[in-house]
Amino acid sequence: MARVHLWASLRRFADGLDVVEVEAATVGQMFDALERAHPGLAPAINAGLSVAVDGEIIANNRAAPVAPNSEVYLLQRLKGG
Amino acid sequence: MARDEIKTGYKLIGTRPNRPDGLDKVTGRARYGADFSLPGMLWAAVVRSPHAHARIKKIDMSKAMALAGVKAVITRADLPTGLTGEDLNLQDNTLAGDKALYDGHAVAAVAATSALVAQDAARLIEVEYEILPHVIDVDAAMAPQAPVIREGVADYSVPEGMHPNVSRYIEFGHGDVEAGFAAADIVREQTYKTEATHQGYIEPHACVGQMGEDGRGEMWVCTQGHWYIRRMCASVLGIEAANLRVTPSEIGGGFGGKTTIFMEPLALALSKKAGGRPVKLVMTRSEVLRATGPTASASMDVKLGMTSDGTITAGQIYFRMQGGAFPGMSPIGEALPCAFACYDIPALRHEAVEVIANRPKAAAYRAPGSPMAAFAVESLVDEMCRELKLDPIEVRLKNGARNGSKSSYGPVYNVIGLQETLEAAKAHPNYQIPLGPNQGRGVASGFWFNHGGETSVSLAVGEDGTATVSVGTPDIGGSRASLALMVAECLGIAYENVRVNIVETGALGVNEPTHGSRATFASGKAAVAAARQAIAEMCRRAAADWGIDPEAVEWKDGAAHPAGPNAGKFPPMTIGEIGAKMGSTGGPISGHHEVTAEGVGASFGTHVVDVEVDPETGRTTVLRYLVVQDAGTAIHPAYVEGQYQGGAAQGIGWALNEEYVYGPDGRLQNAAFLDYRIPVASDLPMIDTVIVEVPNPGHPYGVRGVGETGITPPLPAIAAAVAGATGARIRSLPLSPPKVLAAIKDARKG
Amino acid sequence: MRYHKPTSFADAAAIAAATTGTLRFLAGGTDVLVQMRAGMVQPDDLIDLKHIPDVDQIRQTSDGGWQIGVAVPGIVLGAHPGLTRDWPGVVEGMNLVGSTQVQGRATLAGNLCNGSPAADSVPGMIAAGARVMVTGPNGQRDMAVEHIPAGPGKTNLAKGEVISAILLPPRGRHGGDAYLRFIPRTEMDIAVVGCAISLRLDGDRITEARVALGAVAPTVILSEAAAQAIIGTNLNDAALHALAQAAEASTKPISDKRGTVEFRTEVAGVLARRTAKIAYDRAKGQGK
Amino acid sequence: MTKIHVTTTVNGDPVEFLADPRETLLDALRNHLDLTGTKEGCGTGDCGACSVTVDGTLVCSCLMLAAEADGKAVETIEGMAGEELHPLQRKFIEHAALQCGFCTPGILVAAKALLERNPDPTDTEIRFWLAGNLCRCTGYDKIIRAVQDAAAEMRGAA
Repeated sequence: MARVHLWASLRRFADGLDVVEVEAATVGQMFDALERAHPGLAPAINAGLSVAVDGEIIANNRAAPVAPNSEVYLLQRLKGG
Repeated sequence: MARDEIKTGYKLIGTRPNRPDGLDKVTGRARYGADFSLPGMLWAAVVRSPHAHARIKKIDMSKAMALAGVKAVITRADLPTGLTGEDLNLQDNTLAGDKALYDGHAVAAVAATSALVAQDAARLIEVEYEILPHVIDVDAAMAPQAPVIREGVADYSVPEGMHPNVSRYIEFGHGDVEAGFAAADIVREQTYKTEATHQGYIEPHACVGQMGEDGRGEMWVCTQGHWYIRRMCASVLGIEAANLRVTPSEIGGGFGGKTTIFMEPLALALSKKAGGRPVKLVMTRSEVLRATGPTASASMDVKLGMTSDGTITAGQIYFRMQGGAFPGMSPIGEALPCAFACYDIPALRHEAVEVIANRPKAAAYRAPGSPMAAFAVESLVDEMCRELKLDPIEVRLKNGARNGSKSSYGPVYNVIGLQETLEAAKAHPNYQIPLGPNQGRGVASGFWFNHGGETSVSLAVGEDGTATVSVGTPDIGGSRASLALMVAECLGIAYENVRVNIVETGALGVNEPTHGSRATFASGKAAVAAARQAIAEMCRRAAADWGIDPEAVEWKDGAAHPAGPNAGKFPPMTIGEIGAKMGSTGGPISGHHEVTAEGVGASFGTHVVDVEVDPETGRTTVLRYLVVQDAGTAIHPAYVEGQYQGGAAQGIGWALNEEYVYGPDGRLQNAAFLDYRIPVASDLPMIDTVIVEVPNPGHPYGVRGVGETGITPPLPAIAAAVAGATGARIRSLPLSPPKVLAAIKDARKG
Repeated sequence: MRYHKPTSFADAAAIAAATTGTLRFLAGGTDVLVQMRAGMVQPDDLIDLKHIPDVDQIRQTSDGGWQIGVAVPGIVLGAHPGLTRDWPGVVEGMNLVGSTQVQGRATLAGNLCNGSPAADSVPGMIAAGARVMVTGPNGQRDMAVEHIPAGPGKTNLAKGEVISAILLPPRGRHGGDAYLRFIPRTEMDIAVVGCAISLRLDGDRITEARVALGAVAPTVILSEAAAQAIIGTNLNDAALHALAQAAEASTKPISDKRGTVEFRTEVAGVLARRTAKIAYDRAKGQGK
Repeated sequence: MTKIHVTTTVNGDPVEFLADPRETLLDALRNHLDLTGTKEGCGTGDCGACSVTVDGTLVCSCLMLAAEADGKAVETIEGMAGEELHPLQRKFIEHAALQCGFCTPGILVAAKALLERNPDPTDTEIRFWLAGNLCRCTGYDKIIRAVQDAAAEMRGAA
């Protein structure tokens, strides 16, 4: 199970959990699993998220691989000036 | 993720050839947004609200319509209804609906046979307003008594019980912050404020738009991202994206401010209403300052714990930012992760709210959010260094992020160059120069994520062995030169034999704008991939000609070679020879690459500034300035230096004199370059640069973006230098002379 | 808008007297065009004075003073050796107006008639005791420069009247003048405070002085108290202190986007001290 | 509205056009004469992007009426290069003294006017002469170096 770390202000949409464990082989599957487990997270996911998978930033790629023991951090969608 | 092996010993990368667009730009031939005209073209002018917040009761266009030469007048009633979310926000900002939300908000637009007639007609449009209470200041906008600007702006993230003007909320962190503070020798907490500033590009927004009654249109526009223009205009006007063809002009500066639309749909809507005649719309400087996106203003609480040897034990921030009258525009989502990005701190807590206010819809501005965050955090670090009598570079070396550090916002830093920038700053002669009376030195570091993004690039080999590269990222600071260098390096041909064109929306897949310091990184990465694809095809052509296996062919120095003695003995076949024959060997040779580019390398920089403050007037003079920044690899070092220097100059302006000044009526008082004071040539010293190169493993040539980090450190560095010169710590920007003089007097009183 | 190109001041005054709409005179145009551009003023009649003979001339008068045409731009003023020798403070005030490009157009007369309390050239002219020749429908008169501004954007010129020349008095012996302004940047800003001082020495002792302060009241102030603070002194520290105090006391500033009351008041004193020293040194150095 | 017939010389060529009395020289250059190398950055004389010379004097073309150009000789960026680039133009490219390039025509016209008056300016003199030419991209560093290098080359050539 990949461990997905939610930022603090997302936790109230996930029953107060700061880490949600999901079965996922890709970032896209991870988002879908998160949303199934905690529908309250849907607006945040739909607003666009970046993630860090095992330390590496994935700005916007649903196909990026997630390993069974990956540590995933959700991040605000990053862009710039 | 597969990593390219970083090569060194380049032939072309790292050299400083003339930029391909230089000749056009020094002769006046380069065509910018307002330089384009079409037969039968009309000119547009926009009617704007003189009130910060007002209900629009009536718009009487009859006198304007009666003026000879007027061909079309539009109001919000001419735009489609039913939009939601950000599309509705964009439409609301393009033309006000029921309410004008800020001074300068567009209310109506007119097209006429000349610019003067259009302006005369705009003055004849009579708008009846009911003035409503307004709020400008970020903290005032969320105070209990603040007028509610718009209902329902809060998104999912806002906890219940907050003021209706609060539109977003973020909180994250790690570690035990309270335990961290308990372990510190000193814990300090301060509040910092920064005013809104404008990107201040010298070219006002300009476009020519044409749209027929069938909803098919074309646009010529100065923009950082023409696919964004296409998508946003299509949304606002209710047309299909494919029916709008957008061609970018040369762009006279953007810095983030030209990544969105402000008035472009008006030109199209006016054109349609005027029977399809093209319409030119050029903003005045006053319109640019009043009605395009400045950056957010910010109010920020920072708390840090430090041991007496300078170890930072914990940090906590609470940022409040307003990004104008529309939600989602302040950079809280960037400011928070940037705030402690330069440090490896065991316990951190980040919290931010965004609030709306009666100001123009903010846009991105160079490293959005990072300069404000740095002003708050780096200022407090500096205050604590001075209190503990510690060297500010040593404290940053001790606490600074390094390879393998877990970043303040989650990911682990792979290969980064912050420590190298600190060491280079420490070793630079500027850091040793003795200071005179009323002089002070400031140090600060800065960070930007850098960005990849959606990227589509195409490359075609010419019959003479030259290469044409089509990219979708408008060239703001010399990216055509750096892209040509990378492609030429890859193909093994002369720099002059590669031409890079910025092409229109019909010619490539969707490209994100030139933003996030991504043009040289992402378009470069894709261009190299496209070049490699073309090389593979050229190797196949050579192999077929030689009758050997394509795997037995290698590419070097601009030619296909047999890969070894076993491959056979054939003289090299050059790109020119392959190109000359390509029609008879299988057809045109090209390469394409489409990707959402990942593998960005984080960017860090460290600045050192010396200032002198006139103790009798509070005026600050920048004596010398040093920028040290990690470029990854500097493809064209002159334009890397240019980004460092330009970023520093903008940061200096933000620190010293730039600010949006509002009157009690909520109207912008300094909507001109006269009083919106960007640095002039005589304000600045030479800006010394050191390019640190810690190659980014996520790019074939090691590129990190270089565009943004440079604006970040000047804000805290200059405040620190002024504190050193005067003994007065000023925690709100700008450090305008009246503020500095008052602080000096307060400091003297003790 | 009607654009007029009269060839005499009498004709200009006649056109001005006859018009019933909004009227502007055009010399350098660096204020009028900005106001037109901003929509602050839409003139019905614009009278270009540059086709009147000799408006671009600087000439020494028979008494040793100077007559400056209303269309002489700053860059010509600054390049005039005689004027720069006699009235460096007047010239440096004018030369601080705007950029090099603006210097190619902007004029003393325009800067004065624009009526800005922050006009950089006006304190210098007032300190110098400059007068202007005014042509109106009823002929000519002359007025002291300090009597021209009536308040922000307003002058005391009557309908139909136009300034037809600037008159600087003879410098005389042992005199010196200077102008300093405070701006946040190094260039391109409107003065937050301006100060011009003209003085005359007898040996080390100041015998005459005029102190003018800009941007600290609705019109440029000619401070008699500040002048008295240094007359009779050799500009020692006590005199400088008294000058600063008198300058501060004579201000009636406002707080606006460019500065606060407190700041303007204090900096008026600072600039008065600094300006006086320069004028004093120039007076000492004169005739060397 | 009655238009004014203006006869003038631009970059040595005699030209005539009809101008609205409210139109500026900048408007006329860009919209009547198709000389779009002269830029409008502010329209208020604060940015210098519209710099041209009129009878040899450096001015902002946004602060001068088109009608005032009657009988004058106007020089714009388009007239700066002959068969070869002016040394300033060449040095600006070589020194990477431009990024977006929008301010560049005005700065080149202003710098040329400076070097004609003062062939050997100090850095400070260049900075104050160019203070009315805003550049938001470069921080001015490379601009100053390019002007110095061009001045040195022109002195050597003279």
